[in-house]
Amino acid sequence: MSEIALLDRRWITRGVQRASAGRFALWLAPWFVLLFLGAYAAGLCFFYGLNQTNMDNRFAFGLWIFADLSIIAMGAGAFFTGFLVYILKQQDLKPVLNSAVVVGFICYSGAVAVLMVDVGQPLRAWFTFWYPNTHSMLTEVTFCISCYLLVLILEYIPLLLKNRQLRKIPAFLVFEHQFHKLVPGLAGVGAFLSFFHQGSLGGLYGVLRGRPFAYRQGLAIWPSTFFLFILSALAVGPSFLMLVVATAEKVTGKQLVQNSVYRKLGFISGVLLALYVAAKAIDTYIWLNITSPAVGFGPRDFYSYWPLSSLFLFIATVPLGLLPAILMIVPVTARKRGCLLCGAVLASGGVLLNRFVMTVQTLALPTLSFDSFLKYTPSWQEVATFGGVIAYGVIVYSLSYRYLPLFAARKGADPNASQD
Amino acid sequence: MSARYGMVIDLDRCTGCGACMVACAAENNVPPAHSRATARTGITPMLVRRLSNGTPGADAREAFIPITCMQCGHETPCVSVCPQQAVEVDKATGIVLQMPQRCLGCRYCMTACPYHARYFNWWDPQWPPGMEQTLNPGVSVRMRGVVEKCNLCHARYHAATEKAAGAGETQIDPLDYVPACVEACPTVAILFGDLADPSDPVSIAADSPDCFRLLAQIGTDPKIHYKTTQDWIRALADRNSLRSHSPEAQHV
Amino acid sequence: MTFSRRDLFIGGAGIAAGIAFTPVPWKLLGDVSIWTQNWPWIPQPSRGPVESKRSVCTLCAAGCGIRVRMAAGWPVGISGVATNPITKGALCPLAFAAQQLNFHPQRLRAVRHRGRTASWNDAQAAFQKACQDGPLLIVDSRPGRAASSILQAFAATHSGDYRVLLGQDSQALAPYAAWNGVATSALGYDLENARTIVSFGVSLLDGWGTPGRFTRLWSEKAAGRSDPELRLMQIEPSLSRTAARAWRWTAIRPGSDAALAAGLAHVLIEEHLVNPHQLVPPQTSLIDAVAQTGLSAETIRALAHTMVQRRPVVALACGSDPTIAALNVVLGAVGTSGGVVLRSNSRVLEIPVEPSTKGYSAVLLDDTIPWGFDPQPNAEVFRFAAWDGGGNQGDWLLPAPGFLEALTDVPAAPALNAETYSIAQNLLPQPEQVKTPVQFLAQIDSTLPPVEKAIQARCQEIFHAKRGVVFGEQVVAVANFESTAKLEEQLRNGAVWVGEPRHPAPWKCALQQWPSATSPWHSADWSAAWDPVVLPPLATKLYQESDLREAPARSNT
Amino acid sequence: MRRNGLVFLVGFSIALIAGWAVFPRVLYVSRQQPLDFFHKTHAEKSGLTTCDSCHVLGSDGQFTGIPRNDICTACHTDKLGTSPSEALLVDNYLKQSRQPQWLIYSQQPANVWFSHAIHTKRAGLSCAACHGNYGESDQRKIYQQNRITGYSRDIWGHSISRLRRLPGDGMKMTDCENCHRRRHVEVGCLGCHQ
Repeated sequence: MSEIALLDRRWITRGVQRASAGRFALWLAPWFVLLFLGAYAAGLCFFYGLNQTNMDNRFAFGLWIFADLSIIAMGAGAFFTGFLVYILKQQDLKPVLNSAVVVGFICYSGAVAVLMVDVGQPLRAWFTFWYPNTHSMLTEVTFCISCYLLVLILEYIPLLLKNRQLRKIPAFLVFEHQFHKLVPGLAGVGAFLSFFHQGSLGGLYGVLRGRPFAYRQGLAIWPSTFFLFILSALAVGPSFLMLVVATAEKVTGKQLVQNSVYRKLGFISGVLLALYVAAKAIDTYIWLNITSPAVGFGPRDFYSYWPLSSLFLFIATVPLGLLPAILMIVPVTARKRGCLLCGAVLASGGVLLNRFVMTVQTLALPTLSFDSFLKYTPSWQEVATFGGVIAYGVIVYSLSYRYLPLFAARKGADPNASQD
Repeated sequence: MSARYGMVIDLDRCTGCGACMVACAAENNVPPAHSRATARTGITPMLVRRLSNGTPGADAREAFIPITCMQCGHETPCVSVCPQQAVEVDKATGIVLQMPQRCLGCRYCMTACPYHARYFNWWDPQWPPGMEQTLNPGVSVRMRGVVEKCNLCHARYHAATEKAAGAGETQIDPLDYVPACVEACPTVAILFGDLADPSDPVSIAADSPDCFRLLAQIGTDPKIHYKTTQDWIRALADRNSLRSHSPEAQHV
Repeated sequence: MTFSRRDLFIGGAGIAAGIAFTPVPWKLLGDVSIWTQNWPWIPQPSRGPVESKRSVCTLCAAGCGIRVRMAAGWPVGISGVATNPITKGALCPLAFAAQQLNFHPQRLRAVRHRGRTASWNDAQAAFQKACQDGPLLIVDSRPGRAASSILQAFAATHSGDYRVLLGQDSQALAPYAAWNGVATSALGYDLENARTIVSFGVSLLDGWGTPGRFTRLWSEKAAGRSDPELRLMQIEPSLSRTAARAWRWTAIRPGSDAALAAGLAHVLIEEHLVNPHQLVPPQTSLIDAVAQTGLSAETIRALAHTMVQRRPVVALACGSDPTIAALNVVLGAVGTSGGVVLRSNSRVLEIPVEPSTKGYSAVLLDDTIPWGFDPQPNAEVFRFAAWDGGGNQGDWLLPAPGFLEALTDVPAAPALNAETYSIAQNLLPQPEQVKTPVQFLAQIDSTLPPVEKAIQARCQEIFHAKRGVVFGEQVVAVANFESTAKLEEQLRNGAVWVGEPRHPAPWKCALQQWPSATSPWHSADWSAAWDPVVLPPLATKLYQESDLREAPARSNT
Repeated sequence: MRRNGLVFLVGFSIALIAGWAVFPRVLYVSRQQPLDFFHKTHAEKSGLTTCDSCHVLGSDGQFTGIPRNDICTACHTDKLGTSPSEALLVDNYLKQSRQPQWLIYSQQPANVWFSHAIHTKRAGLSCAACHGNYGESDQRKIYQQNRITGYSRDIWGHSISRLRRLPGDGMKMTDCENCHRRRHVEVGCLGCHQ
């Protein structure tokens, strides 16, 4: 036991306090259980096929696509923070940059993993690269996500190499040093790629001419949801990053970044969210009054079903849109950590709700006039796979926090806090 | 000259017997249902659905509507979304075809289709022992994890083409190319032909004011036309006709 | 020279880099994808020459013309024959997947005795013993075939009885046969010339009679029209498929058909809507009909008026209810064009089987479709069936040929307005361990002729009578055939002989008294005992993978 | 540093050799035809010089492919020569009405629809255009089967790199597409898949 503890000790960054190996193992244990359960469920899907899910011909997309869209929106903090730090030179956000990279890496790799379970023939998924249909939003998504995942891996590698033991290998040290020079470039490429596929994820639904609930007219070749998704992802990225760091602080009982960082993240998030709500309102107006009537659909067709009624539209705009924006912008509330985090939670919830509406409600609503409203409940295999990805995220973040200098750049944070 | 194959389905003649569904499945080597399959996980490239006027008692009316791929000719929703070109509109025939061997099973096309005419193979196809000998040699069997749909019995189109080539002809004989559902209909409710040929009976029938297309306003130019003289059926099925549609009138 | 860990690292990197320049990763990536396209556990169609054969479906008594596509010797597709004068190319939904039936999991492949596998020798010995113990009963569910005559002959020479099992469609004609002393099989409905059809719950558009016969007629003359040439008036408690598509649907209380028929007869006679005749009107009054059916007197009156607006009018019944037959007598629809007609001169009276089989010690059932049967406990029951489905009670279950596996002839379908004759070829070899009843009996009595001979004799009769027309690839009158052999060859290749349409002298109806609803024929109604037939597996499309039909009471798959 | 480069190169070369020389041998498994059959012998001894003497294209456009027994029996009513293969054919197959289970070099998967009628009659292609000179075979040709896909090696072509190929070597989809492109034939997926 002590040997393991000693080994563990040797990998932890010099000069920082971390919880004992036992406590850390105890913390990880339930997450590993969840991860294995998820892996088992995914294995069932690979082995027996997607009949293990509760999806069907009408609900061809289910929990997993909702999860993908949400996870990726949440991971937007990675590219956005990189963009702010390296391109817009907002150096004061640097303390959360590493965290942002890890969160981004987790979100993207998790999303790709879920996507691989979600497709019926994962062994043929590479056909998209060999025979790409350039008109498909999904092609755009696939290309951008895989490229951006590559970028995130490249961004994650230097962070990995900062580990105490790995630094001992001179080649790695040199590599890391050289590689660092590339990072701003990578951040730029990442921002570009990420920008595109956040948008194309929105476009995924916006182009669905056959689904008037999702269909939007657009600018150039992209439907308006393309831009709305970018904006909402930009808005929620910092909020979610803030929540991750705050959770890490809560769990470890240490102050990891200064309040000013929170304020800044909150302000950015709030402003973008306000912008998003305004844009979404205009978009909804145009959609309900021009786009959908043109194809013979009206608000009645979309909002007369309980529970996914117009209430959702209201919730998504006001309590989960305007309210968090105000909370995070207005100095009186933004100064209070509680209000700020509350705003971040609400903002994240709003984007989750938006993704839910776009994915699930779109499929639940009938298109044929003699059809009925559909219901779908995910099977345990779907939930477990989703849970597995969350567990994977927690585990990777925890390990990164423990063994990598995630918050090395922090100044003024208390170095003597004792807990993990 | 390229053809635009399409249909006119007379809803007044459809008795909902389901012969088209069985004939379609037999022709296209669609497997019998897995024991856990339901109406929403089965494979029915031709699916007859009920229309009901929702009135109880003696005023109740029922009709049936065969739903198959509408072979959209313009901005075909499923073609543009497929990430790996597994769906295309055939230039020679206008058939919207699905290549299950190319498909990766992402099901994006299924969400794109407003008619729900695409089906996912949730299970590996299975037949009782020996029954695989009765499979149609003109159609390959799909594996689990891929999407399939009506290809307008392309095997019959192949056979007709081959026959024409064997006889030294360049054009197929229209009598040689009749999809299984059309052939099976005991009330001759389905008319099939080339909509690009103005003299074809199907083109003439499609011009009737009694004809409409499902969700025509979406603008995908579906090639399956429906015909009815019954006002309640028209009002229920056709969004264009009267705005009498109400979400309460549900499919029973 | 020593290898360090670093060498291992760098060498490994070299291998990794090198592999990328070989076909290995790329070919494997491609081949694995191709593997997913050809998974060995996914069956694929066998290859072989494809040919098209014509035959006749023997799944039910309708005898529809079918075109069978054969690939590598197996049937792979079934379609209707457009030139068939009866079905005009239509088939029922089940026929389109009938090629699957021979491989149905419930296919009988061995003799079974009370649930245990036995041999044909055992069955034969048991049959001979049972025949010695007492009289024999042979029940024929498809009377009128060549095989039927052989069975009849066997029964006659072995001091047994030969009885037939009437299908639902024939049962409805039984009252007329009884009143007029003609064979049920000699009667039919002349729907082709009717202008109003009053159907008492008959599933005219959903499986009644010969598929295609009424559906095509309705499609041509009635579908979708507000004032159709052929008026279909459906009287039925629930909105069935036929009711949904009928010109008029009248919902009555379940079981009140007889009362409504009587009520209608009252109105027709009282209001002089029909020609006067000797038939005494029903004892019951219109009030009784109102009370039982739940319809108002006005509705019944209106119904009666509408019925006779367009003549000829004929009423159709589901079972052997004599009141509806009597209504036809009132309507003058018996023995006239567009009504109940005599389609042949046959005076051979088939004796329907009674549900209880008293006094027999051996019962032989020739039935390819399962049905329930409740024999006397002391009788030894020998039942021929291709599939072990539904009510297969019986001491001996004897495997019969399945779909397309036996040569048989097909007499006119019940309720048809003309005589027909066709031959179903055995396109598939008869499997081992499978026997027809005639083959079974021939081992006991070697004097029995084979079915081929009996069919030949039938063809000879048709040839010599010089009546009717043969619908094959061409339509040829029998008189133009050179020989019996040519005629038989045509028929064996899927042609149908159709007797000339007859216009017999209108037969006087012997019925004087309005019959009571509780007639003896009701007891012979087997329909309640019918279990779901063994369905082709693809029938799941109809009841499991869609909401088109109710699932069968018992799952057979 | 030089040593590093050398070690890298060694690793690189090992991979190249394994990938190019060993891998194809492992990937394919050789299978035996039920009988030896030589086209050349038949052409010389029986004068069956054209392909359609035995590989018949029916009037309905159906191509029979490898002849079934009835075509063989037209000549081989009994043993005509002394070859053990012929004796095997007559005794084990023709007399027992068993079809030899030939392994077809150009066998396409079930999802491919190929019409000989269209290619030979309409387009006027010679058999050798796709099948190469196999019609002149005078020695045993080994049937090699891909272990993963189950395809005949002739589909991919003999050369693993697919760089140097003779006509009739390689029957992959790209080969069909290339030929169609050269001849300006435009067919969609439906044209060749079923």
